[in-house]
Amino acid sequence: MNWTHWLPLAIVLSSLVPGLLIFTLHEKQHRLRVTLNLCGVVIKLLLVVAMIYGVSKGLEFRFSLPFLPGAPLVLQGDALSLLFVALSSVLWLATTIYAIGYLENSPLQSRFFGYFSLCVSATVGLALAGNLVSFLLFYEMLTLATFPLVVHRGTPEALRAGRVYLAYTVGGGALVLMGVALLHGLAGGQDFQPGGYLLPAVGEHDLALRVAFVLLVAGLGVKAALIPLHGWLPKAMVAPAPVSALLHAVAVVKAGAFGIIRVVYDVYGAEAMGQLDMAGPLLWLAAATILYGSMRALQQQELKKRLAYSTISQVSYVTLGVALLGPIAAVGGLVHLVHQGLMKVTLFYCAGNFAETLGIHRVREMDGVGRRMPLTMTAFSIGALGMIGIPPIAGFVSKWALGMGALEVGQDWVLLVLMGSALLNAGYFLPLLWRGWFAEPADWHEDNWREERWETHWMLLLPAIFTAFLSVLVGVLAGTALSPLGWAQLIVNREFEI
Amino acid sequence: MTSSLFWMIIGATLWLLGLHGLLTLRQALRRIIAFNLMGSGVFLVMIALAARSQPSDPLLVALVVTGLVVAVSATALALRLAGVAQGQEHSKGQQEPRQ
Amino acid sequence: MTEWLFDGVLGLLLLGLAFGALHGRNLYTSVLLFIAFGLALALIWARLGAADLALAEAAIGAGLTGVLLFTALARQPGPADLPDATGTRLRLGAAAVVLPMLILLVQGLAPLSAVEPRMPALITLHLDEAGVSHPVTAVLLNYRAWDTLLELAVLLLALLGARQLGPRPLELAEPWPLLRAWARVLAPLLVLAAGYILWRGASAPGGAFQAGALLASGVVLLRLSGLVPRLRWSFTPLRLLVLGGLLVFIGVALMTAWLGEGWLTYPSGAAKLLIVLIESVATLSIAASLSLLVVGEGEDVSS
Amino acid sequence: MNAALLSLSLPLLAALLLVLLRPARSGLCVILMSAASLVAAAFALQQAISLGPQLLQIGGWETPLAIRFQLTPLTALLMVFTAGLHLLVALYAARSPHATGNEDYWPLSCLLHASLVALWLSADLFNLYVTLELLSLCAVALVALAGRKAYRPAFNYLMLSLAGSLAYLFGVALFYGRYGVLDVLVLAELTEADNTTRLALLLMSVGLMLKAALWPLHLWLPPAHSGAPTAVSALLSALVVKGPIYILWLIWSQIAPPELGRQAGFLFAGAGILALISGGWSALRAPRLKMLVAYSTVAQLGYALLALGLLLHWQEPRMEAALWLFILAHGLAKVSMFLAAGELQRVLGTRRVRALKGASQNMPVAMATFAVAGGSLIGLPPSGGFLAKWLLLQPLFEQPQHWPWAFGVLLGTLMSAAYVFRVVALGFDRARPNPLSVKPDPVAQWLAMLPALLVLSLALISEPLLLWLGGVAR
Repeated sequence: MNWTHWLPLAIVLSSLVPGLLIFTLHEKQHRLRVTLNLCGVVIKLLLVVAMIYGVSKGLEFRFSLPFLPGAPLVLQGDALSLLFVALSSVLWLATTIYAIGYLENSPLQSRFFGYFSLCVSATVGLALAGNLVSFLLFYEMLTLATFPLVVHRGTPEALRAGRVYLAYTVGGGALVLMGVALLHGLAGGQDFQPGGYLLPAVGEHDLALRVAFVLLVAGLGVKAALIPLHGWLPKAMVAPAPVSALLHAVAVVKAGAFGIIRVVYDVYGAEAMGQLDMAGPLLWLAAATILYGSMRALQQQELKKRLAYSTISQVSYVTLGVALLGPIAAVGGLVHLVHQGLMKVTLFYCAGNFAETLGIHRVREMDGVGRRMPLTMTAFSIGALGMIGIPPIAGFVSKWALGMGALEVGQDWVLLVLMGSALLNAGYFLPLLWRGWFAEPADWHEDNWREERWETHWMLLLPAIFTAFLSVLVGVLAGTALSPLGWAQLIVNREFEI
Repeated sequence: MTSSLFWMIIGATLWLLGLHGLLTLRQALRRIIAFNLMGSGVFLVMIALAARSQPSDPLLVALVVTGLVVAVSATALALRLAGVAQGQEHSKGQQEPRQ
Repeated sequence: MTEWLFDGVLGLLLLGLAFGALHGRNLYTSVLLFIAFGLALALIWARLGAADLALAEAAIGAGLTGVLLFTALARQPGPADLPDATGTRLRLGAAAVVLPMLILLVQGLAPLSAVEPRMPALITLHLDEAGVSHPVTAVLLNYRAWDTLLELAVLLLALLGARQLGPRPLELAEPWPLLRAWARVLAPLLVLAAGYILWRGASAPGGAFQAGALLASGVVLLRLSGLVPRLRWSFTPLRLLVLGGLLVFIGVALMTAWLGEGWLTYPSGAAKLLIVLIESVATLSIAASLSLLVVGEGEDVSS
Repeated sequence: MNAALLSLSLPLLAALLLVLLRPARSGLCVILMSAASLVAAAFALQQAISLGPQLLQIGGWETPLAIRFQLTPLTALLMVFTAGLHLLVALYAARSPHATGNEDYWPLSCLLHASLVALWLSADLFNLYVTLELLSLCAVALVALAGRKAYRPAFNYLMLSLAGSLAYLFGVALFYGRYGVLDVLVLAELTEADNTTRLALLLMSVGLMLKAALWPLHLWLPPAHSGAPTAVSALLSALVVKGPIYILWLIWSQIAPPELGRQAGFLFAGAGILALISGGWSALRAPRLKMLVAYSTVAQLGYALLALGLLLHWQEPRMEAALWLFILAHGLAKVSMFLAAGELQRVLGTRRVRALKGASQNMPVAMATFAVAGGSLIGLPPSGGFLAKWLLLQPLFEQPQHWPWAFGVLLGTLMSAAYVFRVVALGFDRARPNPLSVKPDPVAQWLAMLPALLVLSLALISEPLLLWLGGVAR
């Protein structure tokens, strides 16, 4: 009962409690709301730092509460969960600031920020979840907490998008429940452990194990936007920009990918996966999703839609890396979880800025925006180039690792997929950059910030620059131990007992 | 066949007669009568069972007395309900043309 | 042989009356036939050696239910409003469902006539401890007193339910002198009979329900002939009268559970006394509830 | 046992005194009474767990002669459940008089409470019949509180439930005629699988299913439950339909010989799945809010029926815990849902579902209540509904040939999610919000929220709960 016991719970509560408090606030209490938010963010970051320190020192963080018969509610801090927790907390900081700026003097802020905090709490809880049942709990909570954000605008198309989102994610949740229950019947409610715990069951229960895997991947694939379960993501674009950032980079999509990592490595384990030969289909699915997403992105004329499809493609890199079942590929997949988050959130901030400042929604309206908003455009370019995989930006690192991993396990065709996708990325990002920097400025029908000192509201600008800077930094410092790459290396060593 | 069996069968027939009425009839009053017939059918079966021993089984007789009172209470309530429900639909029927 | 003849005729008569009551030409005949059915049933109870039931049926089944049905009939909108019944196709369909059930029931019932019940022996065995010498009363008020208690609650509930539906106008039959005269003579007789039945219920067929029903029919008679004023629910003594039976019964139960051996376990010796007490209060409650159910607290239209 | 008797006689006495004295603050009296009865029931539960199941011979006569009360952890738990729900509803009803119809609501609800407790305790087939009649007359009287528009549904409800009782009584007569006793526990040793027993069980099951509105005999329920006053609908859906289900469980799991149970269980389970689907579908298409909630009751009872069926079909004692958890969770959730629905339709001044547009910003608490209670109906963690579904799924997944049932459960889950979110999503429609007709009452909304919060946290106390229900299974 010492601090290592309570720390995981504290990390979850650090955003849950402010969230619940914010619900009770009146619309007018703007300052108090902001204070609560920022307090929560700062506290969470401090706690996360403390936990990272502890884990690197080899401490055990485990909080457990009796929940279901044979399946307690477990929150634990291991290397993998910390990777995700750190990412979402940092991005939560940025996104909160961004959202405060973005939603300034718009109605129903208490509701928005309340659900926003719940969303992050669910994500963090899901990252720290120590067994499948706890994971399921937070997975469902995430679904419910995100829905009000998707429909926040309350317009008919927002509601339509919300219904689609629910239809997909609630269905997915039900599938996950089935899978979890099935595995629980087979192996009991054990904790996640590096290398998985289902190996003993392989042999007599193969059918059940396969069915459970399909159920779980189908359920998680909904949030991870694997084809053909990706339909909700582009529709959810109607939500406000901070929400899109949340969906794409911080919480939802990542939660799906993270879940797949958990299931493959910490529940089944590489060896069992190999014996059940379930990895192959997953690999194909991921590869197909990568190419499909990029192609669809190429066709989109609406900026946010294009980014959405690019997310569908980029997140599947994580699944791809996992499905390759090789150490190096795993490193690539894990590290891409972080890198893609940083770059994609940058892109969404910038898109939001364009829309807020100049009312730019479609691609061809971007002409010459770089002269009006150079800083935003710079951040955007960094993100875009990173996505394509230009060194030294983060994206390059992960793609390189993925390629090496593919060669290592002898799946050479994956290289072709990677290259093809890189070309497609270039195909849909470079025109944006060209228009932004070199095309003749169009006359933007609205311009909200002419008289300001900054090119736009500083609360909108700073987060973009911050994350762009980070995505360069992690690329440059990839060699050092505490960089995402180093950390992913640590995780993988534990998974594959290297 | 013994006399008790004979009465049991009469009771069963009565019960089914009532059931059939309850299924097919629409007029509230007739449905209430049908329910009462069902009740009498069950009671008849019970008393026929009681009559297997001489003197007849007091337990069953007592049960039937209880059941009878329950039935009459239910009938009274049902009749009042039917009355008001129909009276109200009656008035509705008269109002509709005006609206 | 003659007995068989008697039984057969009676049974077929019963079924005939029942069918007529269901499918009679108009509601009036149905109600009449149903009352006749009640009387036939009372006859059968007597034939099957259930005298208590014969009494109860005669008083409750034929008497009060008859009045209830007629008062309801008076308020029915003419049969024109509602289709008397559904089409013959549905009737035949239902019959096709029901007839096979008859075979099932007979199959289930056939083996029972041979079984020898063991309960009567037990009941007579303990009769001397029960406090009353008449087995049926013993069952009702001692062995299975809990049923009886709950049943009083059922009666009360029917009353409360009926109260929700608001007071109804009560068309008094234009009180022709003959009715009044008869009522004047009949009512006291009914009261006497009720008292007698209650008192002998301890040793022979009879008891609270039959007595209560008789009393109620007396009250109803007087009420219908306008000889007693309307019964007001807001009048506390009346409510006390209605609730008295239950209150005393529960009181006894609680006392026996608290001070005595257990829930509704009468202390030996006092059994007779308690039973008589409960029965007499219950009789009044039953009479009050039944008469309220039948004539309600409606305004008299004529006066 | 005395605690149990106290918990039984308190509401009965309270009802009589309320009728007799007509105090001004009936609501307060009922709240105090039900709280006291709750405490007594809790004591009874504690006794039943520490001393094990107890039997009381009423009147002190020997076994086949006397009616018997049996106090097991299950019955005690159900008593706690009844008293607790009655307390919660009474709190709400005392706060908002519009939910009760008129003053007579109070004694009637007390009588309902008493008759349910009598039903849980009784171990005698005929006594159970009397309590059933008590229950249905009480329910009808309560429905009639709603005034004219409810008379026709009340009448149909009365007719059907009386027919059901008579079918049940016929079965009782057959049992007595065949075995010469009425006591459940004695019958449990005697029964054999012959024609008479089969027929008796058939008649009783049909009657009880009719009274409990189990599919396909459910058609009377939606009009009756949606027509009643708000507090009454809550009581009916949460408590009244559970009584017949308890008796159904009693006769099948205790009295019926196992081989008959195996045959019947399959039918029950199938009916359960169909109830889930058809009820969910009707709820999805219901135009009125309370109608939707009422249909969701039909659907949710399908879970209970499924659990009962599989319990009999495989003689699988673990299903018992699932069955009773479904009953408890559904009761709590449904109370919240009906109270929230009543509050919404009072404030919005219309009964249509479509009127809920924008309710999430006008009446956030009521909407949240609806959502939380719905979450339990869907079976989202950590609600009680989730716990129950989890227990139901565990045995299902053990052999691959049982997986189709799990698919049925999945279907039911999606159905209930569909109709719950149909309402919740409307609440977020900010484009054309529906104006309020009267000022919302936050306290009442929070009182409606209370049971929802309880059911939400039910899974967190799963261990003691399962311990008691495990005591049932033993």
